[in-house]
Amino acid sequence: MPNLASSPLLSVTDLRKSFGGIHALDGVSFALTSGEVHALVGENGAGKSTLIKVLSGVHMFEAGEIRMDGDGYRPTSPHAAKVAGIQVVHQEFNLLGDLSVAENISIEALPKTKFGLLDRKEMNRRARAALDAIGLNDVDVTAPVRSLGIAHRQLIEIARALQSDSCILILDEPTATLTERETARLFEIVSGIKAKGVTVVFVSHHLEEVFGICDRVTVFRNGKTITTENIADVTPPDVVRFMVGHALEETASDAAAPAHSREVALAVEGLQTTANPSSDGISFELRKGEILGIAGLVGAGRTEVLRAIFGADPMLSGRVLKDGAPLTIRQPRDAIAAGIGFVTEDRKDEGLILEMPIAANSSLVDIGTVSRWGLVNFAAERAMATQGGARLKLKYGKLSDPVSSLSGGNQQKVVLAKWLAGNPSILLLDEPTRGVDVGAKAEIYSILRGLAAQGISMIVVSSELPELTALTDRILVMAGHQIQGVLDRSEYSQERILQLAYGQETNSERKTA
Amino acid sequence: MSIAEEVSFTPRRKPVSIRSIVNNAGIGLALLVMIAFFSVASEHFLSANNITNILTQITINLILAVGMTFVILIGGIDLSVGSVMAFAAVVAGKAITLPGLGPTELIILAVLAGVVAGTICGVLNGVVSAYWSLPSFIITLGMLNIARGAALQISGAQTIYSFPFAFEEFGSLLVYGVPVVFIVALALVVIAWFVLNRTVFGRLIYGIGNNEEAVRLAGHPVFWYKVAAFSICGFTAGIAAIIYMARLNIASPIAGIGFELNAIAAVIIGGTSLSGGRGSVIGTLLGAFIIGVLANGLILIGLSDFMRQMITGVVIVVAVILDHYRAKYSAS
Amino acid sequence: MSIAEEVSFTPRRKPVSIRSIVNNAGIGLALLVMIAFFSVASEHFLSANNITNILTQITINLILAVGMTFVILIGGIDLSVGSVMAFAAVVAGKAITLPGLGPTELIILAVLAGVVAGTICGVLNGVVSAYWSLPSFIITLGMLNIARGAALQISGAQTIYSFPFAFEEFGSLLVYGVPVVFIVALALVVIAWFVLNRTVFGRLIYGIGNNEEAVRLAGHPVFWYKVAAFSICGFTAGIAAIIYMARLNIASPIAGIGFELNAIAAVIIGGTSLSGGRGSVIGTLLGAFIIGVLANGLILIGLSDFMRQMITGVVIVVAVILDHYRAKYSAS
Amino acid sequence: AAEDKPVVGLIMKSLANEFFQNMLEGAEAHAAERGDYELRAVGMQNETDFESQINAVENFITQGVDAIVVAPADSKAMVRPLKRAMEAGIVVVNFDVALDEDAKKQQGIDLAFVGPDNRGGAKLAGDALAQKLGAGGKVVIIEGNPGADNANQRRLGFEDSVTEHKLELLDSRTAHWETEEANQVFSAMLTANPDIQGVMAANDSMAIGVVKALEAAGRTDIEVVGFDAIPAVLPMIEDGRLLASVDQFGKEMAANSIDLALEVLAGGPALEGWVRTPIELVAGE
Ligand SMILES: Nc1ncnc2c1ncn2[C@@H]1O[C@H](COP(=O)(O)OP(=O)(O)OP(=O)(O)O)[C@@H](O)[C@H]1O
Ligand SMILES: Nc1ncnc2c1ncn2[C@@H]1O[C@H](COP(=O)(O)OP(=O)(O)OP(=O)(O)O)[C@@H](O)[C@H]1O
Ligand SMILES: [Mg+2]
Ligand SMILES: [Mg+2]
Repeated sequence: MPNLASSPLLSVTDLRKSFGGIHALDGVSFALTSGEVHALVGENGAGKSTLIKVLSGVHMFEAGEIRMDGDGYRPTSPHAAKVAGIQVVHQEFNLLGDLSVAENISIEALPKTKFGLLDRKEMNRRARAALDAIGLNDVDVTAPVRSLGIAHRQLIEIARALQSDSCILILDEPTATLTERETARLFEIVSGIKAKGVTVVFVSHHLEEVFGICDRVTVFRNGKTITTENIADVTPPDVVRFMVGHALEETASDAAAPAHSREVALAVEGLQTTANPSSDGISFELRKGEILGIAGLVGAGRTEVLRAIFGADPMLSGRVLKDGAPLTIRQPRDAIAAGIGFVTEDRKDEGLILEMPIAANSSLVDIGTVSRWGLVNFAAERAMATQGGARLKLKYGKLSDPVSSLSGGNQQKVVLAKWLAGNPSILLLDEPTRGVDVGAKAEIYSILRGLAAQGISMIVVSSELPELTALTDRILVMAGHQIQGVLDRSEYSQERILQLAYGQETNSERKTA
Repeated sequence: MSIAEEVSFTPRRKPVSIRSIVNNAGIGLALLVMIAFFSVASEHFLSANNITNILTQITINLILAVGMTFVILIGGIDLSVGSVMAFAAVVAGKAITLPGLGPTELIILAVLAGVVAGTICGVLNGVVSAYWSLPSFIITLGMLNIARGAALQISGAQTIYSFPFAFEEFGSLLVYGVPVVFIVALALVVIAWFVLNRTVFGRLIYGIGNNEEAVRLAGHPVFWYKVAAFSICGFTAGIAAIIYMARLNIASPIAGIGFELNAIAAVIIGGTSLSGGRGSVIGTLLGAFIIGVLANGLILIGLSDFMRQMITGVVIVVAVILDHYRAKYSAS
Repeated sequence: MSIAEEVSFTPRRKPVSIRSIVNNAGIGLALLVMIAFFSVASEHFLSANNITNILTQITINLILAVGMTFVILIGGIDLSVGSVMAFAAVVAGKAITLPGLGPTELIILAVLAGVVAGTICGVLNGVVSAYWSLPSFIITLGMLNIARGAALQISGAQTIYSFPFAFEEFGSLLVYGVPVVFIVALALVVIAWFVLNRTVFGRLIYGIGNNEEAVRLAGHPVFWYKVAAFSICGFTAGIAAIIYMARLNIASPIAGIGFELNAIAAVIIGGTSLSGGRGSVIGTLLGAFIIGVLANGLILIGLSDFMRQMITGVVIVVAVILDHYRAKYSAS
Repeated sequence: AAEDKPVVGLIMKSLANEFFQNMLEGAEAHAAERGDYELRAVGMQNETDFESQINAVENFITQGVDAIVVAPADSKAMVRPLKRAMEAGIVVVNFDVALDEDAKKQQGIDLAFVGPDNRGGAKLAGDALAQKLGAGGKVVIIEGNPGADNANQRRLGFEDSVTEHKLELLDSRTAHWETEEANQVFSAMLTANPDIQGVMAANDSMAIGVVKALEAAGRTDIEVVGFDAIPAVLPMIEDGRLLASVDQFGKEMAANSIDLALEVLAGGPALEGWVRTPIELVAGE
């Protein structure tokens, strides 16, 4: 425990910041002490990321005061914040897709030779070391970032932030896309740098993580800080109560009995993807009304499978049968016509049209039902968006606001709303609750379960084991682009799943041998 | 909906309709400044005759720019419109000078021929660039050469002339001082506005310009939408060809050189983003006016040609800078 | 590193170095096909003289395209290079025909004057577009008019001629059959390649084209990098002006019309993405060769002017389609 | 300031072209000298920008000028707007390039032409080349912008002299009036036809490009003729790199046309037919 009595390293008093009429920060006060790990929690749109952007010089604040080491602090640019010793991993990625992993990691201070030229060797060496440190030994540092999956990108962002020495490291939902393995590794690193006296600010919607590594927690609600507590003094339900203003009713997480029928809704046979033609092919069945989870470590190939089924990427071989009849899916359109929906993992690049209004995004898939003769019926569209938003507790200003003005978690809800509007009979969900807060997550689970009860089948890819165990009827574990095993609900256990997820090496060796 | 009820935000901005009007009117400020200036600087500027002139003079650029707006909104560009216009004009010119037909048939035939010729070029642009996902800049640069070569080849590099009287008349017809050809252009603007703002097609045009992948994953046939955008641009080039012929009474294979830059300029001055997804055809209308008023006004105040060219450059730049500040202040 | 040791993945793709070479050589396939075709179709094509001709003729386009590569890599575009080249040529022409100085002084003065004039235009393009974050398409379109007007104004629309003998000689000097002016262009390519790939500046140019915001968040002065890219483009336009003068022995205010499209085409045919962040100056070199070889070869095989123009368009399109397939197969 | 002085609107082609720039300077000097009329001159953006000439006519009608003196960019497109100007009571004089006879007939107007004979001028240059080479000489033509009237006229003029002097025409290509393009195009033509003996370039800018290509190829045995006699080629004519060029006296042409227009304005008789202006072959001694 750090000495909480010592004078604060950074203190924020009654900070205010608004976007147009929205008060994103409406009186935020908290303090950071040297060498602590400080959690910021709050519902989606509570203002956490906005505070971080103010601290890191992305946004200017309107009122209030920030003091750092006792002096006034008002960063006018990201550069100024860096000079002051604040390093940030933002919630939305800031990577350069066509540049190499190494270049991305060193982008802030690319190493130079004594002639002032780029020192590639040194750059690659540093990147290698940085990646090894966070456990990414399988990534080639000279590969372009564009070719990596979303979790890898997140880790690269973290590796980049760890490059320069800082006195405050802010991590905005770094674990949202990570699996246990990476999360554990990240926490080891956090403890390491904490030991060196660096203060870490940590944002997460996973309270177990907060309780696992943080010393103190500050709770946000509606742009205000409600309280700052020592972790030792509170319990997770307390924190949730602070967040939502009332106790969260216990949603029946384990109540879900496998109510699905034996009827097979979707069968995948010998599926090989173009990204990994060397695999033996994936085969599995999805029953009517079943929620099938897919677990695996980062890069296990889960996203690939969903994309191939949906026709987002071409399938190399294999077939997909729906209700016993083979489907020809060449493009997403065919899949949608067959009643399949796909919630993609990367909302920024694949899910949303950021510049367009919330309403237009919610109706993007099912625009047919809110239009006639090719003309958009705006009233119907608004109704659809209002309904979808209400169902998912979307927090927004107006339906005509661009989606980019929403907080990260609320953007994710729009992606969900878009696919739910289409009433698919099969729904593929890739990290469906990425960045969604506890309350809304429970809400989403109950919605999904409700859909399953109506006979809709789902495949959920998630890096959160609790999510999979709470939500699914069966879990399929993948590693190295292969299915390692299938677990029924009765067989669920963290150890078992991880064992299969890690078991890739022995298994594949056995197979190729 | 406990949370939603608890939290009530004051609206962050003015209602969209007004905001979008302000945004559309964006460059309007620069236009107003220009009009005010020229009205003072030249007694002739606001004369009825001169206004008629200006309207006639922006017509062709406006028509091309309307089609160009679609292409730029999906994040493409069409460098071929000038050549395609010449090609369509030559085709229509060949049709309208066919022997042995009555004037009405000839006119109908020519209009059809010109519009079809233009549209086919647009379809080709669209299919090739969308099918192979190639940069439309290069594909339409290819078409620029192909269409121009074809226009010269078909016409034997000769200007085609001597059209039916009614057709030639049409080009200079006025209705209460407003040229009929301008009314045609304005009708295209209105139709384009309607299509872009009220139809599913228009919505997805914007969507593709913003995030093509998201639209594709939402199950829409992005390929066909892109082809459609280029086809519309080819179609308007065909219409422009007909208007050109009616107005100049010739079909010249070397017409329209450099028109693409003017059309693109109108679209971009009008606030449409060259990277797609953002903009409006009302902005395009204003952009075309800026260019037209500037060209007309600078001649009226008697600047020398070279000064005029320099000032044109400066004013275009100043106009977008002005628009930048307007957008900034209207946002806050 | 217990966990890390447990898991070892096989690398997903071939090593980057080879892949990037293949990518750079991309359009090379199309170039080889073209060269093979013309060698068979015309006995003269591979003659030493003709190769010298081709090298001479792609020089100016190549020089402009090298600067353009920087601008396009940051996601911009520079439409003004042709006009800026003419402006720089006129300025240099005025300088080199000053009375009362010796030839060496005159030449040095002219080279400096031309290069500075070009660079100033580039700096202006960069500052205005980066400071107000305005679309460079419009800003440089403005500069296109400004520089052309200025060139005409300064020269009184007269061609400037009669330069020092040594300067005129330089333009047609050969070293083992290779034009010295081409060597200059090649040197620029090498320097640009080096800057883009081996310096921090170069990597950030790519970075800005990829994600400007991310580079800004990483604390880099994006504004100045952008200004630098446009300045480099202006600088190369200045160099191109000097080469133009040395080669043709005149400084014409109407030189360079339409050169911007050729330069942009070379860059894009060379595989650089118009939206920035991806591409290489080696590609630009190949793109310039494609355009130059095509222009030369089609005349040699005796096509008529109009057919030639059409075929040029078709070949440009086919070349990028070919490149598309090459990229696809080399990736898998 | 616009008292009772008559206003003359002068419409030229692109002033970026030296020929028209000189013409403008001549006209301005003339206006200053006479002092009894007001000159308003406009050019156009580029040679194919026909519409801007029509716009200029419309603008002049709006401004109520007394006379329009016009060098049409297209001999057919300009007929109708000029007819409208005449109907508005404006005195119209056509110079430099003649309006198309058919088109005039069709619109029912009769308009005189003041100007040189482009075709005849080109033939002069061609004849000079033919004389040098003798019958059977192998020549090529570098044309102006295809589709442009003066380019057509000049090509026809060259072809006239090819036929008349029994030259052998190897190739004929456009270089769009441009030096750089002429240089490139001709270099390739020379490679393809190494036995070329003479070149006819439709303007001097292109002739310069041709001369440079010859120098680069080290050929001194090929004769070149140009057109326009711009100052930049005079040294070339002197030292024999260029055989000849043709001077159309553009400087005086506009001024003379304005004089004629003012005469009609002052009540003189309407102009008729073709008022020829001089052309002259400029050749080395
Ligand atoms: N650029 C912006 N323009 C307009 N509104 C914005 C902008 N950025 C944030 N907001 C609004 O400010 C509020 C706070 O957002 P913020 O991103 O800080 O939430 P958060 O606590 O980080 O949520 P999450 O957990 O979902 O990431 C939200 O209502 C959001 O819509
Ligand atoms: N578009 C792509 N191009 C090339 N490689 C890709 C692409 N998408 C993913 N990969 C790579 O394929 C492998 C499998 O990725 P996939 O996204 O399917 O894994 P995942 O299990 O969903 O993990 P996560 O999404 O958490 O990264 C990873 O190594 C990833 O980097
Ligand atoms: Mg956030
Ligand atoms: Mg994934």
